[in-house]
Amino acid sequence: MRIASWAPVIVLLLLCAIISVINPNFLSFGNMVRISQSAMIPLVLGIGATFIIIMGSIDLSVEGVLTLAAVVLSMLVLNGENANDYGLFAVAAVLIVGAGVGFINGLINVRLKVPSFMTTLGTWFIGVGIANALLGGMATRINDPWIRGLAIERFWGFPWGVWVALLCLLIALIIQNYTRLGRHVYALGGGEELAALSGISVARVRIAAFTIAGVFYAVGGILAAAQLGLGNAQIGNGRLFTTITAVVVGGTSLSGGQGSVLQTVVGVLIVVVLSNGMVLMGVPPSVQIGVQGLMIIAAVALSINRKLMKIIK
Amino acid sequence: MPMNSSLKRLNIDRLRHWLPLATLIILVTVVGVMEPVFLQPSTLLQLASDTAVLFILATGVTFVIMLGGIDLSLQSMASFSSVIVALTIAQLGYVSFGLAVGTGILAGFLSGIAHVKLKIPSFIATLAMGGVLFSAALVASKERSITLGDAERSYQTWVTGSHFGIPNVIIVGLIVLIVAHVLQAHTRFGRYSAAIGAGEPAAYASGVKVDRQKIFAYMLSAGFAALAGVILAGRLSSGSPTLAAEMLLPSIAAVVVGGTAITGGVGSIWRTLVGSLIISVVRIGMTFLSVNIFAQNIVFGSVLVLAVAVTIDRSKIPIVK
Amino acid sequence: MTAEIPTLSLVDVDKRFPGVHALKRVSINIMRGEVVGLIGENGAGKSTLMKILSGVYQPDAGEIRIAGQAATFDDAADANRKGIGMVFQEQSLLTNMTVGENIYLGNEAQFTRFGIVDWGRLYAAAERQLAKVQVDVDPRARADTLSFASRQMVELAKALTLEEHAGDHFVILLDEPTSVLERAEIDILFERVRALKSRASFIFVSHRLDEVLELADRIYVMKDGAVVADLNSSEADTTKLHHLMVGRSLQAEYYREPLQRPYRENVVLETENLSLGHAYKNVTFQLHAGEILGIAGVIGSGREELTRTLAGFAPHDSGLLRIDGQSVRLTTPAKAVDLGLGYVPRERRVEGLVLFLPVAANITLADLATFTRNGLINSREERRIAEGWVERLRIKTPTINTLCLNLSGGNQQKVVLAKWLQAKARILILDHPTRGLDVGAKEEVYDLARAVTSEGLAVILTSDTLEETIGLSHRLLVMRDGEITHRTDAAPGHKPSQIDLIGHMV
Amino acid sequence: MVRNIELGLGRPLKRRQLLKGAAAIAAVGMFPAIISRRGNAADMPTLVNSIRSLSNPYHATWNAGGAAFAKSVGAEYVTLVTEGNSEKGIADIKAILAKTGGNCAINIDPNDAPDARPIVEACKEAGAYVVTQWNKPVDLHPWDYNPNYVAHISFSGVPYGKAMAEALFKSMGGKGGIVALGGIESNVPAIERKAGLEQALKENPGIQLLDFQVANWSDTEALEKTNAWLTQFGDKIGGIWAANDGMGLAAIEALRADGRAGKVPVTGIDGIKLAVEAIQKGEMAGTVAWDPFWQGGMGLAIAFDAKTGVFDPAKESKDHREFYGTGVVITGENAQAYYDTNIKSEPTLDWKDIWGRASGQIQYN
Repeated sequence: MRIASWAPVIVLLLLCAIISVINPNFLSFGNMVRISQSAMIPLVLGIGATFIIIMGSIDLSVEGVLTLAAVVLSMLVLNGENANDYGLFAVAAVLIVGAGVGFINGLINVRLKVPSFMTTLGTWFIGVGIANALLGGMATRINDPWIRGLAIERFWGFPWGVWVALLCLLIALIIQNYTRLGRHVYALGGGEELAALSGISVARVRIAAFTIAGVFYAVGGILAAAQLGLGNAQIGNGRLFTTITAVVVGGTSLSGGQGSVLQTVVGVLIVVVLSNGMVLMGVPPSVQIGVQGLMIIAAVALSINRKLMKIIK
Repeated sequence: MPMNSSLKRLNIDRLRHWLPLATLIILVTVVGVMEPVFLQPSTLLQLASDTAVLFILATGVTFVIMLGGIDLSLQSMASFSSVIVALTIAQLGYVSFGLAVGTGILAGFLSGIAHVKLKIPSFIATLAMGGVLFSAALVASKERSITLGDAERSYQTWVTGSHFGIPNVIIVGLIVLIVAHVLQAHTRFGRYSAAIGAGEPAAYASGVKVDRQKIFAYMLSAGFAALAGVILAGRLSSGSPTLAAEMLLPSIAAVVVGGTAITGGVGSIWRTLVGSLIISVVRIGMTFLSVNIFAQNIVFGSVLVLAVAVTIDRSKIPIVK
Repeated sequence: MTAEIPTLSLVDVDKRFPGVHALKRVSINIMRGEVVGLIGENGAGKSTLMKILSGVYQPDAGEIRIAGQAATFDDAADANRKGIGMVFQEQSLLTNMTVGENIYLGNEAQFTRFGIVDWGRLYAAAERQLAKVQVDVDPRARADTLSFASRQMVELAKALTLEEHAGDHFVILLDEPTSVLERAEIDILFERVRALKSRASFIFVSHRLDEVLELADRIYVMKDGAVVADLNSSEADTTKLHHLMVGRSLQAEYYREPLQRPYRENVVLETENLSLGHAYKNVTFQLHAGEILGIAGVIGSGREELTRTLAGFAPHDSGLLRIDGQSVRLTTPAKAVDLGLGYVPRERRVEGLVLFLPVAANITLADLATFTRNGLINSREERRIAEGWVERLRIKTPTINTLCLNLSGGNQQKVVLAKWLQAKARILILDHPTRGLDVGAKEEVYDLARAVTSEGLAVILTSDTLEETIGLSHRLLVMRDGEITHRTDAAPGHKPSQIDLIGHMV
Repeated sequence: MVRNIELGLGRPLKRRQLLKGAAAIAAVGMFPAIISRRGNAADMPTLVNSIRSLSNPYHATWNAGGAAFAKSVGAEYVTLVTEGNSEKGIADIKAILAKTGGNCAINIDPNDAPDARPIVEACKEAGAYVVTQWNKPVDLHPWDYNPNYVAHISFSGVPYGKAMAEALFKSMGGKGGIVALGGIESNVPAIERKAGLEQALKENPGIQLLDFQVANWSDTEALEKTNAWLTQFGDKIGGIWAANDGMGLAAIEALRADGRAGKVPVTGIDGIKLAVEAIQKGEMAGTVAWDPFWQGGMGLAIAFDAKTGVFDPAKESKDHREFYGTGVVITGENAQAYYDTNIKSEPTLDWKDIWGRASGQIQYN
């Protein structure tokens, strides 16, 4: 890693230092656990989005897939509404649903040649719409002990969900660094025409990347459902912008070709620590979002490697 | 022989140019055939006036999208602007509208500076600016919506009244259309924007003051968003920090559905007008056709994707990202 | 020819596009271990032929044969699998990836077990490939840290990976590989190609006839979609090739030397000890109205950065720069343009033109203020002006509303020049102005350069070939390691020789 | 050769076009399926419920109430959702007015207080009858728009916010520290409920408010805020007051992950099913049921009766034009009974008893 890409890490450490000076509780083990709990879902979502953003595309379907996944999960595992109890099969089904939506995103993007921005905006609406229609607006309580255990049961002091997120991170790192697909995602971001001339099937890589992202969002949906103990159609609200902000704050460039899953980890931590810290520091609620905006500008301004970016869009 | 083929290409180009409008007309016809009330002049006028705010927001962000950027602060800007109007109209009268739009232009200037000088991607810079504006609106309004009395509402007849049976808000929308069209198609700024969006290095090397054009685009975007907020304040006779909630994505979708490339360089205000109307027709059309409420989001999403598949001019977009 | 079966042959290949008969029953053969040159003006059908060979297009009629067997290429990847590799003119490496990744891009499968790429093996293999072309580059280095010359070698190494799976019969297409290289680097490339003839056959496409003669064993000349000649290099010379390509003789006054008028007295631009970081230092020269001042030097000599400084991209940090006697510092291109400088960049398609804007908008881009009244662009006036330039510079375009994307390189370059002439630039910076242009288009650029200088414009020129720099310039500066090492006059009839200058360059 | 499906362009014949066509055909085929059946009663007014969205249990129950009433009178029933977008909400109402020519009865929960005025004005112009609930500007009164603006129904947030706070304090034993989660800041109910909490705090000096945070009615935000509090205040948190059930339930989940669910009492407001269940399980100390089923059905019933001439709004007293409905405070004591009558089975209401739950004219200060 080059020195410049350490800048976000320095920003993160600085942020932690400031918060812990104001409220020393920040550094307690309990708070570390809570930050990890808050970070696990954005992390999984951010990992998925990182693949898409490295390709130079954008994925707005985060909330749609997550919501659909959470709702489908809540209806298939042991729950308070119907007699289903499919356990792990339900989890597999949810992952397939995520993959399916991602696959459709990719297909529309490369076959109908609709820019990813609009494709995924469309599937966002569609995903939430289907989730809504499935539940008819109600919330379904999840009673499956395995799913609930993700949020409640702990291993080495951290909830299982955090370990699941770390497993996702590991898988993403392997995909990114040790598979052809992962490298071809970079190739598409670096120059799609050149990649095609090198014999890479651009369409296949795009579709695969969107599919993988969909699976990660579905994992996010499972974790969200586990955390809240229910599935409802609002469970995804507000998660999209957090996700993309985290990816960009980590230093992945929206124009593609640059960035990595590891950088997204740092970005997610910056965003999560910032919002956690704001409560700990006692920032008044009505100005929190404004302060957060300013802090993110500062974080990005400090951590962006301007030499790598000739054109900022 | 080559002339012949280029003539053909010209015709195809011209055809492509009309695709967004054709899409709109088809949609209106479909709804109209199934529910003839939809085609009554009063309904269509209603549709047009209900599209005005969306159109004005979309117009502003068109300038930024043309450059290849994005403005995510516009709904917070519009809400903040409604709060400014509501708070000051009693003392300042008509000046309050200017104050609101002026604040918008200032906010746009600041986003532009953050984007251009600090080199922060516009996605993040404007998202953050949106947060700041939302906080400002919450603090200024003391976190509640402010209703305007009759005396204050009398300043707003230019929004709420009508002339010769045409609601004023449509006239305001038309003025915005003309001003924005002139800016975009007949001024140096408009030309430079297109050049920057289509090929920033070449524009820069040709002596275009890229930074200045960008900042100006963000000022226009936020300025139009503030104007939309002023109009909303008139239509709803109040100001509230959440008055323009959930209008951001429809506005951007309107721009793209009209066929403007989200990557910049290609587009026009006319396309944005058509795009805004498409969004309105689809939405209101679903109500007219009694589309099942649970299916509405699904239909809306599908129509958006299909509309873009039809309207977007791929000949001018090198790679679809 | 021999009775040997060609490694690759095209038999009566025909290709039509709407309105254009691009290839007319073209037949060519490439023998094993042979370097075949392919020349022709832009539009002669070379690039269509190359695209058919690399699987991008499919022929309408005719056949491709590999070692005598009929073959079809579904796409670039398929052609690659069947033994066709390509080296492109510039920058076809992905700069955000490592050298090793680039070499095996699209072919990682061999290093993959259970879906996991074994990087150790891949980089080891990449190292072996790099050794074949004898270039000393770390396969783990990112491509953007390499010089252009090294990148070209990496491309060659990448093309050579073919022999791992294509067996005995494989062909490498070299598409203008020398256009971004300096002479010394070209020599290295040629040496490698010759050394590799035992393993591969090559098709070498170039506008530089002397290089084709130097490298190729046999040369195909194309004109209007057909092969008009097939001759051994030993029986050809540049004059003959030129004649075959263009259909008329090469003029003795290729660089329009008789049109070289003495420059004027008045100095329009001068520098005094101009320096910028490690790029160049103590550069002092004067540029007169009507003068073409050529700057020669290899990569790293500082001439590229000096050019960028004058164009406003890289402001100097010490010394003096005067334009019309006024001391200035060019912090942005906009400032340079205001002072009457016009930059014709080497990356025409990136910095020269907004490809996705029409011809007219590009011509007027730097001078919109002139016909803006009350803030509004007078579009009738704009059209009139654009049409004027199209006519005056004989820009071949269907209409002034055609996107520049659809113009040929030569016509694109004329649009760039029209832009600066319209902006009344008084000093033109021609940064490799004929890169990628065919002979005819080059001549038109030379004509234009002579015409504008005789009207009093001053020109600073850096060029792809030393020959061109010498031929066009009134005076020459030679740079080495950031400093001017030699100055010489280049009046018509008293032009310095290349050898004279090279001594000061390296 | 597969390649023979080619135009002169050298590209495979627009597979994209084919796909596009196929997608369009599929969309058209879907059309009849998603369009609701039309009722055949020609002069019967259309019944319209306009709510924020159908993605939360509260409004979904509201919608069920509306459907139940519509079925009881055999009228066509339409649901509109604002999706949080005021302009969309208003435009939809106007579309329905245009479509029905004003022959409709509308029951609406405006997205934001300001929306009520243009909606009421449009209804008056079209001749439709409208009832608003929860949000409206304070100077907009039904009697100024006789007869079309039939009534405005609200629930005073102050007493119920206070009641919940008191239920919470009681289960804490009257002393200790609490944290509180508020709704969207500009929302009238959010403001009133917070005011109720503050009154209760003033009367109970033993209770200390450690922090008040806004979670915008969002489960996720409530979870995050509660998490941060658990760090900041740790064991000092003796109870959590939430301005609605969704946020309260999310706070319980944060407690559960910390192993403290059921030990720290939480209160909500709204009376959704999951909250009642949580009270039964002892994880929640209380909630207030507005009975959205009643709101969705009775609001329509009032508008419908006015439209069909059962009563003349202009002749009703002000405490029938702008009135507080009655909420049911649910705590551990009555949770089971409430569950049995209201949740287990669809409640049966007497749609004729339109004023049965009117409990006084709304007071503005």
